[in-house]
Amino acid sequence: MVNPLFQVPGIVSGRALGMILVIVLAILVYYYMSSGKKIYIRRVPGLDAIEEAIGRSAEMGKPVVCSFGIGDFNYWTMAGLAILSHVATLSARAGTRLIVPTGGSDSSLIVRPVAEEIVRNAYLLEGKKEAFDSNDLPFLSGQQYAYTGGYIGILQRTRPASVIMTGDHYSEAMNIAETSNAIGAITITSGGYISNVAALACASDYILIGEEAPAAGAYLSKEPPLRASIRAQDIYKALALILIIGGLILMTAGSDIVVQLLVS
Amino acid sequence: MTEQKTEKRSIYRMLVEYDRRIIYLFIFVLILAPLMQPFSLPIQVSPGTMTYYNVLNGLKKDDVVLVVFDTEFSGYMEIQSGILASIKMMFEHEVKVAIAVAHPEATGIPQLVFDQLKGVMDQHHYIYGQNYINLGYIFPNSASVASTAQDFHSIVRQDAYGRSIEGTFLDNVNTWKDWTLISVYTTGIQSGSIINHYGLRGTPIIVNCIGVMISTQQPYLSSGIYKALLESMRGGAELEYLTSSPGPGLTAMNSFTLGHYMLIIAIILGNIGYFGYRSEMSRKAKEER
Amino acid sequence: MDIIEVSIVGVGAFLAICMFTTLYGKSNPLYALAEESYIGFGTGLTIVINLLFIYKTGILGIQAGDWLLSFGIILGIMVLARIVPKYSYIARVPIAIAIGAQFGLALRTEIFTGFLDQIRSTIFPLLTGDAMTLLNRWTIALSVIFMLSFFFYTTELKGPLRWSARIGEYAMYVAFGGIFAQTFMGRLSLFVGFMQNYTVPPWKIPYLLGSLIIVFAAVIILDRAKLLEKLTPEE
Amino acid sequence: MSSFFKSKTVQLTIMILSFLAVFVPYFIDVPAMTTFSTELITIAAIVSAFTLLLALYSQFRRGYTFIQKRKRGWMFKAYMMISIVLMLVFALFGQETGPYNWVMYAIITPLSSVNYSILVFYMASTGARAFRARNTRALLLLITGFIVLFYQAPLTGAFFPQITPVALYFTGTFVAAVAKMFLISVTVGAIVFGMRVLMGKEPTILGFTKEEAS
Repeated sequence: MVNPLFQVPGIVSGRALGMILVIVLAILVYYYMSSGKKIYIRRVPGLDAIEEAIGRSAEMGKPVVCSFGIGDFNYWTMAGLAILSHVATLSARAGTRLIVPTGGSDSSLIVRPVAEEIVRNAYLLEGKKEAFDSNDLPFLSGQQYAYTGGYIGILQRTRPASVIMTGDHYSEAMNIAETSNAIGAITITSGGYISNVAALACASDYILIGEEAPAAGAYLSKEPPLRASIRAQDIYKALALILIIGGLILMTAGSDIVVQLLVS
Repeated sequence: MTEQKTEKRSIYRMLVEYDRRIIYLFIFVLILAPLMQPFSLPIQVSPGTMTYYNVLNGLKKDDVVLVVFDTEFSGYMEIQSGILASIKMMFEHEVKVAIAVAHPEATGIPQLVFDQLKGVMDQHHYIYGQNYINLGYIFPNSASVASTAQDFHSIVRQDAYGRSIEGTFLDNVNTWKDWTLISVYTTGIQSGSIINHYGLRGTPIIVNCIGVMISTQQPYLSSGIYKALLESMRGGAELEYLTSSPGPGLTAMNSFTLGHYMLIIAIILGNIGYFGYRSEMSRKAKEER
Repeated sequence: MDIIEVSIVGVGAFLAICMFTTLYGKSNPLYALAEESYIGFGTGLTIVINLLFIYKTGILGIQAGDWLLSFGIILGIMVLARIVPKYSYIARVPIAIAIGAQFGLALRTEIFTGFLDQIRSTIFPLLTGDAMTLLNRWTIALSVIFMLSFFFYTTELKGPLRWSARIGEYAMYVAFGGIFAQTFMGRLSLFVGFMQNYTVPPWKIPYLLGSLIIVFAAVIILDRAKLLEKLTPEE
Repeated sequence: MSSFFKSKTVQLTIMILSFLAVFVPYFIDVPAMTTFSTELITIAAIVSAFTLLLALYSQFRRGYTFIQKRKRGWMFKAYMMISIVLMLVFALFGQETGPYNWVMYAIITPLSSVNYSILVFYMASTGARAFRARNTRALLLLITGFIVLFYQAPLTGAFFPQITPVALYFTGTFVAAVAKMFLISVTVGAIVFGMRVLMGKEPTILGFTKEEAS
């Protein structure tokens, strides 16, 4: 075991750096949130794929299916909802029917009304109030596999030209992506956990890998807290990168000072 | 659409566009057949399994091990070979075993394990309460895992059968420090909290996980939180092979091999079809011009 | 083998095969039967187990003199106020406590397991060791660096960062192939394990094969007779 | 009283206090605080167990509407509701034997297994379709996927052991690296998300609507 580089009196040994990092991160998030600056976020290529897919649906006169996952309000669901809002706007503008399957777990029940609000708003802002139909957000039970069955049923009956599946999806995602592919729809997915991402990378036409979905959500969202979060996350990723590269160089040169720092 | 149907389909095209249900049928048959008519094919032990074996082999008499069934019942089907072979090794080393459950569906597993290992347990004079105990569903959420790591008896007072745990070997267990080893069999329900509340503080952990989780568990292995990782049913079969106690794992290995080879052949045929069909189409396009 | 064991195998095999009929590609009443059985009994099980947990940890704890735990019971009952929309706000206090504690647990540990430990385990000497070790280390180090650079969003991907991100993306696809294979192995193991449960010992085989033939034949016949949809529940 | 519960500030304060009570003792070793944090964590565990009773209610409510409207296949929902009740009744007769145990092994365990194992079929058909060398990305997927699949078949190691180091190279490096990278970025993301909640920027989580929050 490596000895820690420093100790802070009163703090449990080996936990000082972790505590400092959490506190600094909190300060960073707060700073960027309250600074009022509009933070630059790069457009991820997945968004072009989404626009293209909706365009194609409009040309073919077929519906778009877009889901935001089956989780409660978590990191991935938030990203899914931001993307759903974008999809709804584009669909309303193009005059394409949008179907949003909801449900899938009991914890997702509280997300449903928010999603409905988002879609309704998007239609309203595009001046297509009359085109909004709340029946197009079917509730497919609070059970994962009943939801999956219902989702697949919708795909088979309505034959959409594009399926956009974002947010917090689990093993049912494979199931849905396979069906979506079988009916010839453009399949765009996002994945948060890694074995799902790998399987979806195979099953979909385009995939937003991991953090790409929250970043896309923040890019589309007007709300500063989301952008501030992405900024703070980037700084910590950069920190990780610096520590890794620095650590590798120093370690190769024979000094384990970075490792000592990390266990402090 | 109708034109396409009347047109004769080339072999390449058939390899690209086929009814998915054909693949489904093949899997069913190829898995089921070897299970109904077992035959033996050789296997090779991977280095990861070897490490896992060595950790278990290093256990000494009266070490205290916490076994966690962190799995739905479906997960048990996949890793039962690993569970049986590992716990058999623990019993053979005469360690004290406490079993905890982290999913409602797993509450039936401890009894299944005891039934199947009855022979070894009798041979090594295992007495309930003195040498082993079934704590039942004590890990419904991460908070409960955290509590047990800080003060075990504050949250666990009874075993699975509603009897007080006072007077058992658990009297000597109070915090995370008091376990020699935690052996987790997991589909990933509470494994994260076990890492956070036990592993991080320094309790040695070994894990037998389902195949889907292997990639997500790798980082914990490489960062040293896990002492060893047994991969899915394949690892279990290898462990059975190492301990020379053939069980469900080894008998399943033929189905396993055939299932993999089927997919490999499907991939090869798919590629032949894809390239064949593509060159066919481009040839046709040229001719039409 | 007694009647109970036989009934467990018989009913289990039948319901399981009913669930497999979803592979046929059309929703059908037998699938619905299996599904509702799972939902019903599964929910029942979850409730039973959680009530037991509340009893064993809460009630017994209070009896043992840990009176603070009675707050757990009171707050738990407050959660139930969610059922009545008018009073659902009462549930906010216990939920605020639970969420706060949950984030406390997560934030205090994840920074170590998910961040510091992962960085630490990526730091190793790059020039000592045998050829295979070196190859492995260089690959891991470079992959992590390139892949991480793919995930920067608040700067433009220009110059070296663009190349690094591109290589990172390709490295990820290399990894995805391997992960796909591992995941396939996992699902395959599950299926093999399941099948094994109904083929060993051999007296179980007739129940499995019998269910297989009866259920699939029923679905195909119903499909031909165009009765599938009529008998399947609406969503 | 109801204004107390409805106030966003009050809820946020409670949440932050609960957060600090759990967070701080992990870093600063004060025995009394540690004891309290353990107690609080246990309370949170009990509260979480109660939330599952809400699931019971929502199942029943949905089932009831379904039946009331006499939707097609309402008998299935009735059956589902009866089975929930049955399970609760069975539990009264003990869990190691009797009907509870029977349901566990005859219904829940096989169906739980099928639920997940059915994915092998979808994965096989995806693999067969997606692993085609259409472009660079697909080619890369194909190469490693093929090698690792080939290695994983237990028989392969017996007649072609040379594959083992190659496959282990891919899983031990690229796969390990991507898992590590994912973990790092998702951890930071999740922590920042937690902070956003604690700072009151995600009011929907506490059950506040947008209007109430602003």
